[in-house]
Amino acid sequence: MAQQTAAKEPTIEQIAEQKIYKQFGVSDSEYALICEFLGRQPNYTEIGVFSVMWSEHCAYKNSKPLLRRFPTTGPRVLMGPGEGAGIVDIGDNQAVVFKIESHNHPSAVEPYQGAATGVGGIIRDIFSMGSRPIALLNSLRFGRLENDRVRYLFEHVVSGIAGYGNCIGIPTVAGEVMFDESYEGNPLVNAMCVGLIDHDQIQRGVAKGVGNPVFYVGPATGRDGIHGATFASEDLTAESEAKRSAVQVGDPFMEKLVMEATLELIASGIVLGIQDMGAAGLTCSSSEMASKAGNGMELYLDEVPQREEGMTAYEMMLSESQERMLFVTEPKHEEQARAIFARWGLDCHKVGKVTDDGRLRLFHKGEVVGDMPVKALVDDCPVYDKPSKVPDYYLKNGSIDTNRYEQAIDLNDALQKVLGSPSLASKEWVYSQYDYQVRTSTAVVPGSDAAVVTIRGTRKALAMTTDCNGRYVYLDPEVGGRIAVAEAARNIVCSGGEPLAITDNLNFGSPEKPEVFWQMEKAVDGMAEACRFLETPVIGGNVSLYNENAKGAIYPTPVVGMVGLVEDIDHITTQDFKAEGDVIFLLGETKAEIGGSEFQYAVHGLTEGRPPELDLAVEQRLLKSVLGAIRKGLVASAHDLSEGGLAAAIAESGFGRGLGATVDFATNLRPDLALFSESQSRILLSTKPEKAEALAAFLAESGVPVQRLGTVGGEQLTISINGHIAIQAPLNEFRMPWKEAIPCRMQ
Amino acid sequence: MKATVYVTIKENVLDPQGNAVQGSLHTMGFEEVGKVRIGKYMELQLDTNDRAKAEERVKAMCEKLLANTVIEDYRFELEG
Amino acid sequence: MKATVYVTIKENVLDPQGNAVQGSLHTMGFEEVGKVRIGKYMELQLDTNDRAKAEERVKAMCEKLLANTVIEDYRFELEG
Amino acid sequence: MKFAVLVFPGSNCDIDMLKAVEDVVRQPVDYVWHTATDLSDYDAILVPGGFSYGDYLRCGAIARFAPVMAEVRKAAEKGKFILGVCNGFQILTEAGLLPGALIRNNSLKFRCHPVDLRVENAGTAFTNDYEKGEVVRIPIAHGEGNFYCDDETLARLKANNQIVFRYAGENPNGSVDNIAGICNEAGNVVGMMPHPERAVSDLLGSADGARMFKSALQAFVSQAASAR
Ligand SMILES: Nc1ncnc2c1ncn2[C@@H]1O[C@H](COP(=O)(O)OP(=O)(O)O)[C@@H](O)[C@H]1O
Ligand SMILES: [Mg+2]
Repeated sequence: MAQQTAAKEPTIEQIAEQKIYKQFGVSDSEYALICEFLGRQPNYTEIGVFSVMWSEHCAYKNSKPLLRRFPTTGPRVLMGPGEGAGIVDIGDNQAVVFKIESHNHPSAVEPYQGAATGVGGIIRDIFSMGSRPIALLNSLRFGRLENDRVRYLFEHVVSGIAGYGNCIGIPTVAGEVMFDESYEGNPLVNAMCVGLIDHDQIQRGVAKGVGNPVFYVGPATGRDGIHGATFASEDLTAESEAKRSAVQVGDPFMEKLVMEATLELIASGIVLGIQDMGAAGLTCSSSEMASKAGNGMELYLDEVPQREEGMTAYEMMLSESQERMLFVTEPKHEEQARAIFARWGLDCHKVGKVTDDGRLRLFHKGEVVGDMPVKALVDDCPVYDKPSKVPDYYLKNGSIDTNRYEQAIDLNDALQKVLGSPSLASKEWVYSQYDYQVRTSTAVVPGSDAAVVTIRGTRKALAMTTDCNGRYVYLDPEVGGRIAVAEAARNIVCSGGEPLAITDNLNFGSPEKPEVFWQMEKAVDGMAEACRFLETPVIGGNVSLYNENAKGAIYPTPVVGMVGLVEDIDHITTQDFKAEGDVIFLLGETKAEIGGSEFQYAVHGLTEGRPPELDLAVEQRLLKSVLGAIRKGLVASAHDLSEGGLAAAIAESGFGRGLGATVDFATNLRPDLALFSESQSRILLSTKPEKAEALAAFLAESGVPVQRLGTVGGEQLTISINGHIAIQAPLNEFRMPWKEAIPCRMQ
Repeated sequence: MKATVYVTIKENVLDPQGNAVQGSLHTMGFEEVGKVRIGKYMELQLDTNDRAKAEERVKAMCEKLLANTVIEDYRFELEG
Repeated sequence: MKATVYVTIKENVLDPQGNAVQGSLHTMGFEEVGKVRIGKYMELQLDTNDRAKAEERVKAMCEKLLANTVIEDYRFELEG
Repeated sequence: MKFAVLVFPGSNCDIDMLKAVEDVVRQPVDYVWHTATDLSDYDAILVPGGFSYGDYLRCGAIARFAPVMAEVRKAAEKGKFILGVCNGFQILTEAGLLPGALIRNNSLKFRCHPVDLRVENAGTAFTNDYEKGEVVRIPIAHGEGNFYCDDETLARLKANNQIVFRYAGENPNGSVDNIAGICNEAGNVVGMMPHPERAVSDLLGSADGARMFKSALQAFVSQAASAR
């Protein structure tokens, strides 16, 4: 095999003798396997290509056995995991396309660009399916805002997300942000994109038709993000930072051009296969397209547009320069394709050809510089069943009595602390930087349980949310995993939607640690069970491992992105109380469940014990009856009880329109536990007085525990327990700490 | 004393702003324009007379705030 | 030939970015910093040897595109 | 009455603007690509928001050289109705069709939220459906909406009644004299940072912006009547 000349690349022998492959995260046994597949030792380009294709990011070598546990099919699923994004039928020849992806490690190094290119990448996944992106969401985790570096990361991650989404013109409509020491030094930046498509426009990344040309569109390739995929599969260390080549910089305007041109190209019907160049750039897109067609591909690297001089084959194959696409069409359609791109000011470059021999062959400067079996690259990475072990902390937590805390004396003060905790506080500081209204279809803007985006030309709408409470998952991964899915479903239902499916992002520490692998296993089991029960299959997702800092692994954080269908825009519901005199109901049962709660963290400074329990049958009954009530027009507002429990939910419902409330909660629990317990499967509803009877009757019939709590109105928030006032103050005294928590820390 | 700070995007890092300007200069008929790189130019008034000290302080400002050294280079001049 | 263009905000125009940087430098303990003005610094490669011509062309680029003379001043240097 | 919505490669509120015209005044409306060289068919030209050419240098700086802008200039001279919203406003100032410039928000952050606007001039082609002094609710979404002009220009704007909207509550970007929108001397060219096309139905949170499109139709109808 030819060796690239100019560069100071190690020789085939040096790679073998000095075990240079290890720097790329390739183990001895994997190296031996690669030699076997090739029938010889790999050169530098080849080992680079193998290492990225066999990284966790591309091959899921540590997580594949777990991912198989997810339910991935259902009557509405048109395309499950495997392609750029999953697709779900919503009737009338329309479908919704969505996926979530992480950019945690790049964001830790360069938060603005890391977050921006994360958004850019997930948008490409959606439009390369032929789908028009209609909304963006995100899920973010940071350390505590008291830390300077954390504030820097938070500030720039948010502006990076805003910078990209706002410019390309896709509204960022929802998300979540939580702050906890656990994420210090290793923030989580997960971005999700939702698109719409007509059934007959669905595209797959397949290199069809032997002899057909392969085209490259988008900006020139630079030495950006080389080894990004491997980098995403390693711990963050000073060494990995040094190893990192130029940081990828996003160009949202370029992406807008590529997006519009690609959608036009696909609509023209001449595309045989198309895929974006995401992680591992040219390597991954070319080999995956060839693999799906059972074909091979030749790439002529001299034809690849290059931004820098003297780029080697290795660099071009591994570059992660942004906003690039690869597509295959028949030769007779070349001119038409060029004309479409030219209208958007873009060139296409013929950089390869589909072959029938199942090999990825690379030509550069008149030589063959790489020749590898496609199947080995894409399918044959060894999959590992990692050892798993129950962590000590989990065993210890089992015997902690979370009801032992001294009763908080001043419950007003406790509610202020909970509402003023940055994780629970208003996220307006974040979402007011996002253009959440562009395309004028956002019917529910950020600030309610789920966002709702209408579908033009129909009466339908889509509800969408991202959810995960890492503390719960840490304390009990299986229950926490179940709750993440159930909470997402609850948010969708509270907005008037029927849950359709989920995409997930498994953010965990190093799978080499048996305790971490145990967390992964259990969390996946919990999520899978909830998905089966709630009939929300997993249609795609992403895995981000090696999220660690000096203190160890982050909280296990399997983020759930869920989309639901609102059948009629009349069903759209928000969490805000609507009018004075409306009647408030609480659905579900409240138990003494304080483990992992915001109350435990904000008031007692602890995260311990077991998280709240979750009975899926109970959850399902609740969701069905609330959705039924909404569809019958019996509901004025709906808000799920999550972080902060009943007290926080009542306060939050009042903030939107500045409406107080007077409620009395009958319970046998101690007041602090009753108010701040985070028992699951609970929803707060309000309705017009004249509909209260009908709503109560409807709920009683559905078998969900329901309590009439009181009424909306006035400037005070008064919450009594069994007739004794527990919390009472002007609503504004609760609103201020909630509203100011983040802005005042960010000044 | 006055410090003039120049912050430029690193050689191998993509400069979308520079590319966009280059593109439009071409469309406008300025074909002679090759590569364009765009950076920042800052003037800081400093209330100090100690040049050596200023040198050190401005360097610290650049490292900490004025430049993002992950993707940018900087240099500065002192005057007065 | 290479042109270096400096675009700065006019004296009497408010410079929100400059003010913000000044504020943060103070918070960070760089109290000696007085006024901060932030502008743009552009490097253009020019495929020409005719200095007089280049002078005229770069001026045109500045007037038309590189600076908005309602709010900005510009100056440039030619080299090579 | 026929409307044109200009489309630059980076426009992203083009669809919003087009749908607003369709839904509110139900008049014919076309997208017009930035390379177009004839706008003579149209009675009103809407320049939508977005990031015309990426806007990395200055918002609207490059768009001003698009071929279609020469036509916009001609249309303005002929007295046709021209509305620039957000990026459209930035483009019209860069092109010299409106005075002043838009610089970065004083918060240095992009800001997206509803604002209260006071109608200062209810006599323009786009505001005749409002009362002078009326306060309306229309959202903003911009990073560079801080209107600047020198004192002399400001005095002229005031003297000629060219200030169309002012922020009635908090000034979200630091603009001179709380200016949110202005018009040219003739009153046929209006530029504003807030997005009326995003406030055309209760489902979007406010319908106050719809009246700008109604105003244009009314102005057109009465213009046609008086010409007759
Ligand atoms: N990063 C973000 N981007 C956009 N919207 C956000 C973000 N973080 C929170 N929000 C919005 O703020 C509101 C409250 O968020 P959260 O407390 O996580 O809600 P919930 O507990 O109902 O899931 C939601 O409407 C959410 O979409
Ligand atoms: Mg909720």
